[in-house]
Amino acid sequence: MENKKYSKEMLLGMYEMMLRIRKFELRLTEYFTKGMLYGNIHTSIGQEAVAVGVCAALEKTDYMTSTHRGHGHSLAKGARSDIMMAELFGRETGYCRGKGGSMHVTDVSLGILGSNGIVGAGIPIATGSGLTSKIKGTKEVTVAFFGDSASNQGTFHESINMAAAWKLPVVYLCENNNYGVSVNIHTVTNTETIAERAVAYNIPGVTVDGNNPLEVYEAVKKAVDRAREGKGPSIVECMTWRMRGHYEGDPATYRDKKITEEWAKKDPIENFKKYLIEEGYDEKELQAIEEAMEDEIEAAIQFALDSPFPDPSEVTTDVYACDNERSVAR
Amino acid sequence: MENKKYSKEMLLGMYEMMLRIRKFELRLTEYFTKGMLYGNIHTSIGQEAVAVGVCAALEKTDYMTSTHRGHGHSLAKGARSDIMMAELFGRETGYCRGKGGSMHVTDVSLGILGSNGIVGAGIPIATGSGLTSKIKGTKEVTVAFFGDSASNQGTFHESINMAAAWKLPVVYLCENNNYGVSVNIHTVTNTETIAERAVAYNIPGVTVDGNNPLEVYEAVKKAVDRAREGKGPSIVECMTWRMRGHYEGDPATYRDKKITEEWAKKDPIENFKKYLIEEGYDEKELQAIEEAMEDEIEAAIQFALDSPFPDPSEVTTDVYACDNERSVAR
Amino acid sequence: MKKISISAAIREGMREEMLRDENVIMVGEDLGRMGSPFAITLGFLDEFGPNRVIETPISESGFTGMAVGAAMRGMRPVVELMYVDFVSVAMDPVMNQAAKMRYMTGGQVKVPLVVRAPMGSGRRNAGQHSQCLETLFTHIPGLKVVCPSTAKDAKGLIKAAIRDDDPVIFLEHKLLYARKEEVPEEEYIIPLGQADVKREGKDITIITWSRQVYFALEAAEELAKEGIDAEVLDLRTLVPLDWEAIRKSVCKTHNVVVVHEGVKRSGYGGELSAQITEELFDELDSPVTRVAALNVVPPFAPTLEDAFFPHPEDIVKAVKKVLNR
Amino acid sequence: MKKISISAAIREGMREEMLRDENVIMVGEDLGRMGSPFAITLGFLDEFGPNRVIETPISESGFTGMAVGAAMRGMRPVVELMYVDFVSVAMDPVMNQAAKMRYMTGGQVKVPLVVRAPMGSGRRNAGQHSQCLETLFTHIPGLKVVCPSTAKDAKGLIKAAIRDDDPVIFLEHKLLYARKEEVPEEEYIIPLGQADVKREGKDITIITWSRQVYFALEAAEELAKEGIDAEVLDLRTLVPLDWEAIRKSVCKTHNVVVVHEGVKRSGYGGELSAQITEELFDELDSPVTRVAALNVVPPFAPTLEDAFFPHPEDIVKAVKKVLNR
Ligand SMILES: Cc1ncc(C[n+]2csc(CCOP(=O)(O)OP(=O)(O)O)c2C)c(N)n1
Ligand SMILES: Cc1ncc(C[n+]2csc(CCOP(=O)(O)OP(=O)(O)O)c2C)c(N)n1
Ligand SMILES: [Mg+2]
Ligand SMILES: [Mg+2]
Repeated sequence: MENKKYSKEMLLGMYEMMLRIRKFELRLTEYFTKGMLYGNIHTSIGQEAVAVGVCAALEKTDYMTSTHRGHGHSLAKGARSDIMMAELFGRETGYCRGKGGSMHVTDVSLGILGSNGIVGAGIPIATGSGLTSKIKGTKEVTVAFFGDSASNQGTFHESINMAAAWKLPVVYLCENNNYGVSVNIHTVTNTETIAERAVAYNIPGVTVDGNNPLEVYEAVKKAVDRAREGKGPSIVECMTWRMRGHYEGDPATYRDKKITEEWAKKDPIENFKKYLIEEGYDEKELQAIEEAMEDEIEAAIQFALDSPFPDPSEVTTDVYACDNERSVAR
Repeated sequence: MENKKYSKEMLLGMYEMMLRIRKFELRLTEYFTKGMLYGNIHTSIGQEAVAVGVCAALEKTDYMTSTHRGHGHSLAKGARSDIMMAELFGRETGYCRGKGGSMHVTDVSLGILGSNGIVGAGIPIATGSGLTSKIKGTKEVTVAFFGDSASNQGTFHESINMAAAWKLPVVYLCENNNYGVSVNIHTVTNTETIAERAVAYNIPGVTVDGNNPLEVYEAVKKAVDRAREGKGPSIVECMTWRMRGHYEGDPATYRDKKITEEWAKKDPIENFKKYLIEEGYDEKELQAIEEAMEDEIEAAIQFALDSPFPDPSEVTTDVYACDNERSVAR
Repeated sequence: MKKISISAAIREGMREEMLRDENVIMVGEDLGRMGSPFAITLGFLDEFGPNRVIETPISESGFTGMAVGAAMRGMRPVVELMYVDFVSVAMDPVMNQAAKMRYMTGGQVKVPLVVRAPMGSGRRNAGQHSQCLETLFTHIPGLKVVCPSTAKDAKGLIKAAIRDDDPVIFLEHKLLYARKEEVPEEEYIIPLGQADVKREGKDITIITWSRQVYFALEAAEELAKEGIDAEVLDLRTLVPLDWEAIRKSVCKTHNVVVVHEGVKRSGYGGELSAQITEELFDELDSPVTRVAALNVVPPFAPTLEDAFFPHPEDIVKAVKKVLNR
Repeated sequence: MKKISISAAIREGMREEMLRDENVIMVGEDLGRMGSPFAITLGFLDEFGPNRVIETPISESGFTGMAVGAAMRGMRPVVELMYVDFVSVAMDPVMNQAAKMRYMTGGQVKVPLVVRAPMGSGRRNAGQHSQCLETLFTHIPGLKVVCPSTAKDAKGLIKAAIRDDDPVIFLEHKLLYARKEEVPEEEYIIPLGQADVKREGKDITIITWSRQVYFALEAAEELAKEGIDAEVLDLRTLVPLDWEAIRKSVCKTHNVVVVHEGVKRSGYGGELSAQITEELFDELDSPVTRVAALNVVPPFAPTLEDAFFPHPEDIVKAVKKVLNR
């Protein structure tokens, strides 16, 4: 019954993680509608296979930078759903003690060097992490997540150029969901894919099915190995689709219904479940995983809701690491 | 005696223009050494064939943006040596009435949309000029001059991406002199050429001998025609060498003597003169051109030195086009 | 008079200018089918076509610089930065190109560019989506800076900004967009550089702009109950500054509180305080006092964000302190 | 004590820190064989190798952001922007990343980054190469801002900046680099946030920093001839601000002139003026007065540039006006 290539642990782990992300974000949409969630909420519903496939190819000690659409990345890299949920609800028990919210989830101890509210800003930060590993002679690889449209930011070009010239251990991971908010990438870019831009830096670039976690895993694994061996960076582009609006509240009417329906058939979780069943996994076992995730996220919600908001006096802490009080005072 | 392909007027015009630039800049080096020229002076000595070849392929009504190393571009596009010299000497008779200096020579009526002190900043400006032509449905082409190292700025990427997506009539003209100040481009970039980056935008990219004005002309002509026909932008890369330091005062010790000596043999003006003589042009005629240029530049120097500095009261004019006085006052 | 929202007022003003002058174009992200996230350009693509509504990639530096080039060629681009915080990735075209081009070319060139951007705190958008950055722009000679507070002002000022031959930074408060207010039916312009007394008073002058105008008015009502008659001066334009209006008001009330939503340190409030102190020292019965955001990063949690930027009660408190009440 | 130039002092300070802590790295353009245009990193490549001296492409946004990432991983990068004016192309990593990262992560992360940049007018470098931009940085919470004026201060402060766990903007005046001054032989640090009285006086306090310290001292000598005894307070660090030093001096002299080379509008001088007025109103015999550059773009021609930014005679004039002399 065991797949030749992938262990049960890995496959079910992927399934579990995709469900964790999905259920986490579905609850977000619910609480957003209730008016109980603040700020902008960008879900990655439909894109879970990317985060999960990528992080499956990483070691615990590896690093990544994320984006505004980062819940999945952080969960897949090991973030706890309850602490993250608390952060999204602005509670003092959250990853950033309520100061960051959805776009700033960070846990350096897990290698999560921050989500980011500025499109393209995580790419140089990841590059700096790669530089650090190179300087230190350590073996961590860093993944820079970014969207298709972020590839039109100058930081994409500047960062990859440096990483290529210096053979930094970085994987530039493009989640291509075809849109930057309402703008179809093909109306503002002249190439078929983002990965083909790799030629401009003389590095490898591949485009894979981003709704298949195993295909993502394979491509990223190759890029990670290459990076770890000191051979430099790669671009890996994962074709995917966000099944909801850009952020909650966006009806996404700018997208063609037909294409949306086509992609609905490619739901990464449903398809992976089918695949697992085909591979001989027990549906009940899968059901149990789903229920466990349901429970975990319910608990996460409860944890968040039970947690207090930060005390207003916290507004002036954490601005500076040294001499904070004086530096904030005037 | 007339070359089959190029008219006498064109060939001698190119020769004259290269000499105009050379003599203009040689006098700059002289006055800089005397301490009579202010600010940073970046000469293009050795690179004249690029400016001349490019502008030969342009109509009067075409536009261009230049760089910190822009004297040659502006002269080749039609700027007067005396008014430009006056500007470089900070005189009120200069193109910018002494307010801009070497890095800001501009004459919109000649299509010179400004030199620029910020590396890479002219590239989007040229793109905006191209956008304007497209919107208006007029036929001007705009050339964006930039150096090899400027191609590592984000603006390079962002601009060419837009121009490619929208088929803007812009030629991205890279003067590759192999160095950004002291940094060899190959230590900070992973591709052999800059032109091959064109693949990332799915547009043509060519690399030519930038010390041969005719080769530059041919390549640019093709790109200009293409742009004028509405087929979009191109990258043209001209391989060349600055025969002096990055700016006056820079001994350029970071460059290998041997390579410098090799390039000395490729002096674009000497070689073009040889070519003209081979083509049957009269040495005396060429001599006369050289003397005329010598005289022109001498007159330019005199014009500059005879011109007054702007009155200190001019310091507060020209900041705003409307309501200047009030907007400057407080 | 009709009642429309501030976002509709800005849209109307821009539309009128687009109809009037074919050189007016819109440049920015998501301006097309989506009509921009705050619906400011809704319908423009259909009405004016893709040649006048340039929907860009996420390349702020590139497209703002592109707009500078277009402006130098005679266009009148209106650039939208989706949030003013993103000027961080478009700073060069704004501060070193648009602002300086005219001067550096000795007055040869005009750059009739408008950069519009939503700004402001209160929407729980956290550190990189909640700043008020008007002060940065006021520190860059060559830029004009406009911060309207009402629908009428927003419409009149955006039209003036578009017609102005200089680069104008036009800052719209996100939490004001939905406010509905009366706007004249007929065409009108509000010239840049004219402040507006939003409430007359004789005891103290509250100088402010953008959303804080409403907080100041609320505070004034509160103060009125305690017999303090506050004048609320809405600057509307920070550069050029309507000094005459300030002088007049200060000479009447002899007490000044400056209120802004951006952080206090090196905020424009300091500039105003300094000017008033330097030039009207003898008119002052009390030191000019500032009410502004704390010198911290915009926080996410509502408890923190509410403590971060000024609210009406902070203004009331400051006024009372100034007046020793 | 030895006499060395300010550029040598900064070089020495950085070299000592590189020797002390292997996490200190240099990042920027032309830092290698050229040793940077102002020779600040001369010899570093040979001594520390390319792993510690990262000579970058012209990609300010990219390499400054890269330095932020490295800092988050425990390195202590010292980034050089070749001229502070170029922060326009590195504004996002400075203002939205480095400055805010600690706060947005709830204190999880430190960003021990130094961004060094030459600044200042007087070298006829025109509009895009002559600005003083310290005020912009002071308006961004999360950044510290240092502007040394002497070799001794520069060395002690660059060492403190490198050891500091926060992002520090370290601004060096181009026209001070060559000044030779005495510097202690032994190791020392000058903590951030300590002002220094560069000249004691009892009649008026001149608050300033960077090159204007020398202009203020010249002015003070001139004023002394006319019987006016000016105190010159060199802030050295703008954030954190040494308020105690200001308070002390103001309470002694009761008159204040603030002098800076950057443009006046929304300059840090306004901030200081406002604070002093708000908190020390009753100590003041005269309104705090500012001497600063005109609200224009840095011009090229010497006649214009000299009229653009303050010179000693401007300070003398301002002081006399304040003191009614
Ligand atoms: C510099 C900057 N510009 C614009 C935005 C607003 N914005 C947030 S997400 C987004 C679209 C990003 O598209 P893409 O990179 O494809 O990622 P996706 O949202 O599709 O995951 C935009 C325009 C921003 N946050 N930062
Ligand atoms: C944004 C910016 N960064 C750095 C500089 C300083 N600088 C001026 S010219 C130059 C080198 C440019 O190299 P390249 O583009 O190859 O042009 P070249 O000088 O060789 O003609 C540098 C680093 C600048 N002016 N602007
Ligand atoms: Mg996308
Ligand atoms: Mg070069």
